[in-house]
Amino acid sequence: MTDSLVWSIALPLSGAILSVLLPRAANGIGLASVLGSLAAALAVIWTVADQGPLTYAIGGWTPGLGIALRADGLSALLLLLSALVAVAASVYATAYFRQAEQRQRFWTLWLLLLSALHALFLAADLFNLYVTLELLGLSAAALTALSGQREALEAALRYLLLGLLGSLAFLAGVALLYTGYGSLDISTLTHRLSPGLTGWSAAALMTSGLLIKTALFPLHFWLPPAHANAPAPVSAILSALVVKAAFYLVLRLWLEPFASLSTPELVQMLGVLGAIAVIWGSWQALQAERLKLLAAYSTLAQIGYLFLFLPLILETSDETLRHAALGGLLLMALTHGLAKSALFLAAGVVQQHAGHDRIAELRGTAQALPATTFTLALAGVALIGLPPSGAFLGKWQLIAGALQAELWWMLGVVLAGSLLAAGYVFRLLGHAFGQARYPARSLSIGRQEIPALGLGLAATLLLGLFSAPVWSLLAGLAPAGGLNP
Amino acid sequence: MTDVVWGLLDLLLILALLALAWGSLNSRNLQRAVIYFIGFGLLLALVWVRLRAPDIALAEAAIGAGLTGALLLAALRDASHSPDHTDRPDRAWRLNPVPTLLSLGLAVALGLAYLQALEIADPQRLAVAVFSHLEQSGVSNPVTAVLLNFRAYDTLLELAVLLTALLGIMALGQARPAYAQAGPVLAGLVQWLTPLLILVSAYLLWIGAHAPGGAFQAGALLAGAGVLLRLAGFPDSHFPAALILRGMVIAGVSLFLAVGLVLMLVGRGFLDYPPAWAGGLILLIETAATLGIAATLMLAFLGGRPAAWSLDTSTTGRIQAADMVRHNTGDNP
Amino acid sequence: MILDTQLLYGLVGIFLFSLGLSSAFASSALLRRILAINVAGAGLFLLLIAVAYRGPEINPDPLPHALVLTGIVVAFSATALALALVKRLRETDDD
Amino acid sequence: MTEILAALLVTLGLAFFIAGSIGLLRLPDLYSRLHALTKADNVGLGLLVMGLALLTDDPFIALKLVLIWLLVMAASSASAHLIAQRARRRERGT
Repeated sequence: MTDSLVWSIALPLSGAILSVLLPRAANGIGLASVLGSLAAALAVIWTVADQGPLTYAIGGWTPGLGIALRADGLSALLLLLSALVAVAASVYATAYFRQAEQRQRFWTLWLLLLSALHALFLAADLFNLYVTLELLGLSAAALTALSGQREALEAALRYLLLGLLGSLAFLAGVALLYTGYGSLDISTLTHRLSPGLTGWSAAALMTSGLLIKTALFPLHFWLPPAHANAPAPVSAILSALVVKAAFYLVLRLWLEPFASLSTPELVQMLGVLGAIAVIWGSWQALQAERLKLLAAYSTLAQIGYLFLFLPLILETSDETLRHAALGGLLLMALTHGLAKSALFLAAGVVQQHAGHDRIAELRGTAQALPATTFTLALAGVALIGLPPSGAFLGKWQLIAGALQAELWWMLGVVLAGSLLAAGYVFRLLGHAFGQARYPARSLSIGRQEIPALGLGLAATLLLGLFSAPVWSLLAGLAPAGGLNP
Repeated sequence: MTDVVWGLLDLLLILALLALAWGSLNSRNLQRAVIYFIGFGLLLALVWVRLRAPDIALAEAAIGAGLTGALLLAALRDASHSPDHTDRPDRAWRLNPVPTLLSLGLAVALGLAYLQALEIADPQRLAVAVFSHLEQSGVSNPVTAVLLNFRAYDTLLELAVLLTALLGIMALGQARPAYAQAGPVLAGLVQWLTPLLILVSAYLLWIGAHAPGGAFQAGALLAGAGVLLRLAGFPDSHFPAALILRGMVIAGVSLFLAVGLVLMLVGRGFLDYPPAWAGGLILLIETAATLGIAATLMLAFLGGRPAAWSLDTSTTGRIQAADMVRHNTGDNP
Repeated sequence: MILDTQLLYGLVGIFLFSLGLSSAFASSALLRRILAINVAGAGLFLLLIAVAYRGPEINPDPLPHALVLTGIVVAFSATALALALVKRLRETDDD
Repeated sequence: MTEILAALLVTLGLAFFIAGSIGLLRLPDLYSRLHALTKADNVGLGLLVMGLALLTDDPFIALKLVLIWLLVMAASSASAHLIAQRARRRERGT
């Protein structure tokens, strides 16, 4: 069953290669390979739940000399999220791109992006991570530019160049670690790393490189234009997964190799940046005039929430608190992934239907596109963190953890963030439910509306009602005090 | 005595390297900055030779200085059409000492970290592991062993990165207009050089198993031949039919992936070559990769889709000849 | 002497990296920013190759060599894509 | 004996290189600079190659050295021609 690790990367990659050769069959090839990689992701999570963390030594070489793939509860859950969102967005894309040529270009780059994402979640080697980061950055920038509009091109170029700077900083840290500790394998480094200038500099370089990519305040400025100007299915995956992949790496690095380097001040600082991001992102979303821009700013805020969890996870000796916080973090991340992709897909439908996505002029949307408006509402519920969404449980854990750790300021941030989120969601819904005197004829675009609706439903219901498996999958991950003796 | 000579050589190399880097970052004239950068790349190739990294020297000269330089020069040629983009000296740098100080601070901090890293390190690092497994790798050039066997998965993804960049470029728009047909001197040189480049490329591919060389160097050289033909505006340097062209572009990554997956399906493991076949499989993958890299690098130089990329029935490779007639400015970049 | 060579070239690499990184942030012209990113990358490659160097008699550590070879190709890919985006942006300006 | 001859040839070659470089820096206009550079460098490289070829026992390596010389000569003469041609065109204002 460990072969499924390889398949979840190899299937989208094979799909990408085939669709270069047979562009006319790209729809079929693309759908088949994303479905295949969903099956592989399910097999991975099934095996992880059954047998615990998996390691796959590529080429049969011991990790260190060779490269390994690895899956534990954390990476398997994100892999599954990615495969799931990919299937929904792919079905959506078959109808979204009306021009055959544009659709063909989309498919190959899209499948390359997915293989990069899956490779990143499963990587266990630092240089291999650098290569996957570059693959991710290049394919994401190319997809952002797909529309060819001036704004999209500018956003894509800025996205690409900043991403390159981030990767370079990451690579510099990798080079220092190899110089000092003679390995690129994450678990080997976890055992070898000890506090000192080498480790600190490498940690600082790699973390700041990743903070650019995950768009944490104040390194967020590239994100709104990129996510707002990309085609809808691309925005969905960029917002739901690509920024989260960089966050996942921050978490992974600080849980494992850098665990012995973490200090309360540092982790608190990341938490404070997260808090600023929550307030700033939500406030900007409240001001946003366009629906996709609103969604993009809301992503900034949601990334902020994830960083708020870090003080609770990395600087506590309390095993249960850490485990609870890790589960809460994952629930927030998964819920946001589903909700934000639903929101972007629905926004794409609105934009194509109305010819624009100016929020103030969305009156009548509910009459013309009832299913899509319902999707917007479902995604909104999950973004605010109302029950029964998974985000509600996540925020609950955040508050409980903050109380226990006596981090009072966090309560204020969560409260303010939720109120602002309620503000931007209800402002949007208020316009969308407004009655138009002559509503456009009600449309039904099944291949676009149903995937979005499915993601919205999953965000609000699925994780909130069935959250127990998340915790059991995370059991045993990164015991308190890190893995370092 | 020899130490002094080496020391002088090091000093000379480093000073020249720093001067060229400084020039390429701070020169007011953009064209000059690009020229400095190409010089920087060539000098870097010498540094690689000095540090006993001939594989890297070959790749740097061909890709880092050669093809990147050609790309940058082509970008300058585009810029010369819109006058507001040609020279805009970057005053921000001169007026603002903050970045300079920041870079110095960063350099000092990293330098100290590097000193500490060298001190605490086991100087062998992974070298022992690589050399002790070299015999099982199927090749005797250790760099090729790492690239195509021990860390083959990285190389597979690297080929995917190259493919991504190309497809991203293709999605953006049309290729640059072709260059005018060159005069007799350049044309003669290119005519004479092309077969030689093909020969040297095949040699590098073959020798890569046990001496410096390999698919990337060979592919880059082959692409260089293609770029030269393009620059000289040869009317018959047309592309093959679209399907063949696309097949060439994916040749390396697809064969690599297929070999890996087949080995997994027969029960060995992904990219786990049987030791007896390792040498042959590596040569096979490298041959396909050379073709793929050459086609990809050459097409990436065009900055967009050539007509030959389109699979439409009305378009054949020959259409490229029609491309050649289009307007352009001179017979050299 | 071996350590000196490692040290010397490694420090130069770090200096080039810092220089490139800060000018990438400081400059506004796109082409200059691309040049700066390439210089920074070259600095990192120099650092890695310096670490691999183990004196005139011992074979250098081949692992960083392979990493740098990969890095050079990745850097080329990124540069080519960035330059194509710049080209396309100019074309939309002209229209 | 051969070593002394080789050292002489190499030194002479370097002298040509230095002369060429000084010419590049000091001569007044593009054409004379090109003139100094290409001629001096081609001769200088030829002398270098001869010197180095004397030092090796392997005729194959000597052959490769000569091949390098021929290639550099071809490339430098072609590029000198291109640079001069372009300069001429600019002067004529076309």
